[in-house]
Amino acid sequence: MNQKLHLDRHHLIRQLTQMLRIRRFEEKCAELYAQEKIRGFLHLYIGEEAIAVGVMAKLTPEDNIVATYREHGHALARGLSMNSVLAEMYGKTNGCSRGRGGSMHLFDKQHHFYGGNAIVAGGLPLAVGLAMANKQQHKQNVTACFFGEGAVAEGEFHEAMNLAALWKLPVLFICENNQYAMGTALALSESETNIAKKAQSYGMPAVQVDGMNVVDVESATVKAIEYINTNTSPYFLECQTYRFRGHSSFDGQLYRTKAEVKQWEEKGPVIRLIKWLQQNNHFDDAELQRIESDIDNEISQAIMFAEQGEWESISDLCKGVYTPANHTTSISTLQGEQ
Amino acid sequence: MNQKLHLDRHHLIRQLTQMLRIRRFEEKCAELYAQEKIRGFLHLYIGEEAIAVGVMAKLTPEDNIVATYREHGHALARGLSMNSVLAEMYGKTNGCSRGRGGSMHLFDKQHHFYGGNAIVAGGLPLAVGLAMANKQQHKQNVTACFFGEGAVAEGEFHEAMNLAALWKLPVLFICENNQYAMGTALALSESETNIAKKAQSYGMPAVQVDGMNVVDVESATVKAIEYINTNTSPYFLECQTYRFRGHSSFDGQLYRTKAEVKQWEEKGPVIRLIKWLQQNNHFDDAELQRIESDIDNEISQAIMFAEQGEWESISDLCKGVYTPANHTTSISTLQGEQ
Amino acid sequence: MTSQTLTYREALRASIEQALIEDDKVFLMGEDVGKYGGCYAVSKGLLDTYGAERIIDTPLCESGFVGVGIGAALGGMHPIVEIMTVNFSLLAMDQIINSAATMHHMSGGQLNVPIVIRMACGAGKQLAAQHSHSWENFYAHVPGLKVLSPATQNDARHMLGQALNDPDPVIIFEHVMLLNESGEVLDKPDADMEKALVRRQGQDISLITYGGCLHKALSAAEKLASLNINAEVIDLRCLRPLDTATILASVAKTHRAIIIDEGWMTGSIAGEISAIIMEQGFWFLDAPVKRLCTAEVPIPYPSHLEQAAIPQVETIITSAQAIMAGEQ
Amino acid sequence: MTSQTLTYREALRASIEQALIEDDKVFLMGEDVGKYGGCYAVSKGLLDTYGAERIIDTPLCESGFVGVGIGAALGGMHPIVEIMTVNFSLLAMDQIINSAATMHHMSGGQLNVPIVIRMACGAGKQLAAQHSHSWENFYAHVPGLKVLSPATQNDARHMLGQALNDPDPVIIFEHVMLLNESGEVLDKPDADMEKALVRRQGQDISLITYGGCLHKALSAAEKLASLNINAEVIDLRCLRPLDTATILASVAKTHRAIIIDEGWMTGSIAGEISAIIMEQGFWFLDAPVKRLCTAEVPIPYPSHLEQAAIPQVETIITSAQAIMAGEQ
Ligand SMILES: Cc1ncc(C[n+]2csc(CCOP(=O)(O)OP(=O)(O)O)c2C)c(N)n1
Ligand SMILES: Cc1ncc(C[n+]2csc(CCOP(=O)(O)OP(=O)(O)O)c2C)c(N)n1
Ligand SMILES: [Mg+2]
Ligand SMILES: [Mg+2]
Repeated sequence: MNQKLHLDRHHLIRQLTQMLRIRRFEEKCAELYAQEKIRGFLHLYIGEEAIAVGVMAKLTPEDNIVATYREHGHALARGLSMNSVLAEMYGKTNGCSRGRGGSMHLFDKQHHFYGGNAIVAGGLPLAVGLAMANKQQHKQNVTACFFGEGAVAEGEFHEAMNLAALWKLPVLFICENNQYAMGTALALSESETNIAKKAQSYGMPAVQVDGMNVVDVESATVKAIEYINTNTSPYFLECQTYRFRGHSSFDGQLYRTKAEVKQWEEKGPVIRLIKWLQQNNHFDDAELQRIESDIDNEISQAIMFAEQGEWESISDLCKGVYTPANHTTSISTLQGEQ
Repeated sequence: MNQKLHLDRHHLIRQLTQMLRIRRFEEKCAELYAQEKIRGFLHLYIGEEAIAVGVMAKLTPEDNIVATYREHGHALARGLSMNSVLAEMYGKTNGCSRGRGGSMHLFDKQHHFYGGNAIVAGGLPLAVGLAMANKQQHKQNVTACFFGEGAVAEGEFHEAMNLAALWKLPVLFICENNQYAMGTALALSESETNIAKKAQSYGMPAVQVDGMNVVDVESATVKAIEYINTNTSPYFLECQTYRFRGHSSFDGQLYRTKAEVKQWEEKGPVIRLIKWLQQNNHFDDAELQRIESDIDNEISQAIMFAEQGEWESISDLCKGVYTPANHTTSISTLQGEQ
Repeated sequence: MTSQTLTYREALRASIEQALIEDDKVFLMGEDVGKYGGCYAVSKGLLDTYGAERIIDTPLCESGFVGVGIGAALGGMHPIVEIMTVNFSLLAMDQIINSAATMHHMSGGQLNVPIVIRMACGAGKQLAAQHSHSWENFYAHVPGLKVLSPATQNDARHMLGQALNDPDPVIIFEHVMLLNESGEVLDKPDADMEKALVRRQGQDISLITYGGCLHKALSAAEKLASLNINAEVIDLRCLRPLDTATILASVAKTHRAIIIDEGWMTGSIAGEISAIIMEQGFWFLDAPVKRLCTAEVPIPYPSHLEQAAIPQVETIITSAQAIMAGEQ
Repeated sequence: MTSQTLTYREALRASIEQALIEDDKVFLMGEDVGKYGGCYAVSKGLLDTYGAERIIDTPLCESGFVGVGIGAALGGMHPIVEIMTVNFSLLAMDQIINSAATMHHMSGGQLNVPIVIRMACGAGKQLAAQHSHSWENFYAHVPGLKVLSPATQNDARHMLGQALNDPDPVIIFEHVMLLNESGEVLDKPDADMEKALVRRQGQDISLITYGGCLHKALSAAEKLASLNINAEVIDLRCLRPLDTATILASVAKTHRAIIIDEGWMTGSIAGEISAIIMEQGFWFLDAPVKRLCTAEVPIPYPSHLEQAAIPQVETIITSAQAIMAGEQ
């Protein structure tokens, strides 16, 4: 494992806990979806947890995050409460977006979590703009922009990369290369399948990272942020990973073999870190049990919170289309309890 | 000068004649614009003639051309009659687009000249599609796509490059890098100013060519077409050139110095070829005079043709929005005499 | 005339398959139409039968592959281009409106663009504010385009073929809530693709609608019948050009109309039809024409809010009753 | 109240300059707004005074820089983003409609997007089918957006400031044929930006219009006066939200209306207004509301065809006369 970081046992266990929280939470979400508590699309991050957890560990509270429709893990890793995330997926007013957004549109202004974008590549220009705002206001913060490798073919990727590099804006681009865009393998969508190399063609430093290794992701993030802050310029991480589940709620997965999935599952970020801890850090089953049961409790709490949440009154249907006259961005008036 | 081609005197003089035709024609167009015979925008190609002339010399009648709003030169070099081009700029029914399009929308189906596109980068996906149609119909033809370096920043550039390379389509991309997009210098619009290098990032062969040297352009085109035909894959030419006139009808040219313009004018494609011929080919002034006076006559003819053209009747205003019921693409019914 | 029962999805697939069989210039291109089988499983299985040359999975680049389809059409092919949903079609709008719709005209009639663009549309699946909209009106506004909205299985089965026979660009909207619905499919289209149809005869009031709202209007009409209100239901079918004659003939008979449209009201197709009736049917009217459209809010995620936002059978019934009772 | 005479262009420039002076969170971003001075010279000179940090020349990438503007607004800035013309805005439509218009709602009211997007629009310069259109209706359709159409120099001078004071995304349409026109500019706006204004009082017929057609309606009204027809002219000013009250008050008085709109008729804003009058003003009407819009053709290049395609003073006059004469 990468040793560039001074990683104490405590920190590694914290990272494991974060990944497990996401894993168990989403496993439960799949059940809740089957029970029709959660509706719409459900894009699970299972298998990719190391990326969000590795990157978030190195962001400050003032840094911005832009993510996609596959963002439950990012929201939890960023510190949104499991309560507010699950309540959002229930569509209740105590959800992080007051229930208006659902699974694909998690937002939290206090956590600088700018969603939750369901247009592939749509978040990239927004991230570049957030970074521009920081630069113009002389705030030394990074804007972390997560997106899948499928977004690379979109024109908005090209336009955002060029603007970020041309204007030297503090953006950390994180491409979560899970090999497929829905059913389309990378080789069927890019003439050049080395995404980091594509990023370099904009004159931006870019590296490929083992996205199944939380420590590698974290150390790559350290370097990236260092570079961004010293050069106020963008930096690009291509994290190689894999989605263990289907693309969304319904997916026959005709486009890949069970064997391929199994192969990647064995490299899974959670199991891998557990093994490593067990070998090197006197990490015993009892401790793992404690972590798991804490997570179980947190999840049960979240379910109760979501179940107890209120439905928005139909009379308020058209509320929140425009900012209320008073102008104060109306978290108080519109956003639910956390 | 580049010797890779076996260029006989006859051919070089033909190329000079083509460039001069475009030059004199457009000089006249500027006058006619001042006289308000031509209206709308007028984007002159003056200074860039070597590119269209060099490339067109190597295309077959079955090859396709896609150009921009700066396409008078391409139309003439392709073989559209000066009559039909000028009549189009007058807006007369004997114009190549029946007067409906004007300067920015020259079309000629018989010449496989697909316009005349006034949306920057809008022509690139069309060219890729035309190439796809040829490949699917097993026609061994090239689709030549001309565009300015300003188009490179557009998402459609990125999408078209990737699709052409990914699907191995016979497209010849010709970037006319005249250093400016309206008033925006390349360095202000691209983080990577080597356009050929950008093209290579899609896994496509790309070279930089002296766009002020018609022989260089022609020999680069020979190589390109050879490659495209043997590999049925795209090829990219970045032709370095310069626009001697303003961007369009009105342009204060605050963004560049007179000295810079002068410098480039001295490298002009026409004057350069004339000098070279005079030095190497017993090319005397009398011969040049003959060429010039032939062109004068052609231009006078074209003006007469355009002046004598008819205006579309207002009662036919909404004609040509949909294809007439009979389905035969209605050149007979709608398009003017050539 | 043989008849069979198919789902809307099966009918769409059959129409694509027939086109592939009958015309070797036809191919299907779009995101995940091949290996994945289509995001809504419409093209499932076609890749195996027709191969990767004719069932083409594209990268994610709506503007790019729609533009490529337009270019291929200029080059003599007859592409069927699928944009997963209308929500993403905004990314391709420049190519559709500035290229496909203008080429024939700008070229003085020399060129034509025989492309068919299919896209899913509509709310009802709790997909929230970036995946649920009905923007048929954006395209119905544009000269040079034709816009179809098959609301029945038989139209789903035959309109694609009619669109492919048209030399100009045609956009077909497929409402996501119809895909699993079964119905009768004949071996002939109900009518010319540009014709509106009276789906139910009536003389008291005209319910004018299209796409995902047709079955709502029909079931409202059934309930109204039991209330002694005999509603006529018009299925527009083609949103550009509009079959004004059929609309006016109905209003001339009923003297009252409600237009039901899943688009947001402001600037909706419903507004256009109301304006047409104002201009050409004003003197027929015994009551102002009413519009039932989607509330002016981005579609919210929760089911109760989503359903509250879009037109419902109940509102059609109460509105019709109010109009018949002379309440405005 | 001081007054001066400015061209529409000068008024726009003054409004941008005032915003730059008063609020250091304001910046102007767009293609060629700096070194070139703006494609229509609106921002000429501003780069020298305010520098490249606040007058930002962008590469050609409409979706990219509009998205960047939206992100900057989310990040606390107040960007003025210029899209050269509405024709190119189709490339940015996804960012405007799927991001800017939805963010506030999707985030449950947490976020807002205080961006102003300016774009030129309209026909009259013989720029043909890819450079001449009026697509205000596309944006006026969308909840979450506000849409302004300054038709006078004073609105050109003050609407930008009003738009910047609004916490939500506002789109401003600047008609190209107005740029060189001079008129009176006051040191105050004529009214709230969302209010329609009666630009000429009359009791016989309401001429309802906006943007590039206002002066046509006014000169038609002048000529009509000499024919003893006293027309009232309504300048909508704000196309979303629409000031329905002002429209209805006028129709309640005149009982007749013509809507003049440079958009294509099908699905136009004119249609929306006709439908609103149908729904809320039907019983006021002595005659059907008429629409004068652009012919359903991509704008052709030749002047005589371009002018024949768009609304003209003459047609307004003859239409008003016909309506007054009771001819339909
Ligand atoms: C512009 C756009 N096109 C298509 C879609 C439909 N869609 C949703 S997710 C997805 C695949 C994206 O793949 P990738 O970017 O690799 O992210 P992943 O789902 O693998 O995390 C597609 C095609 C969309 N949401 N937006
Ligand atoms: C999508 C789009 N954006 C902006 C414009 C306005 N415009 C016309 S030409 C031009 C500059 C293009 O520069 P370049 O591509 O280098 O071609 P050149 O004019 O130098 O030949 C611009 C910005 C347009 N026509 N289309
Ligand atoms: Mg992926
Ligand atoms: Mg250029």
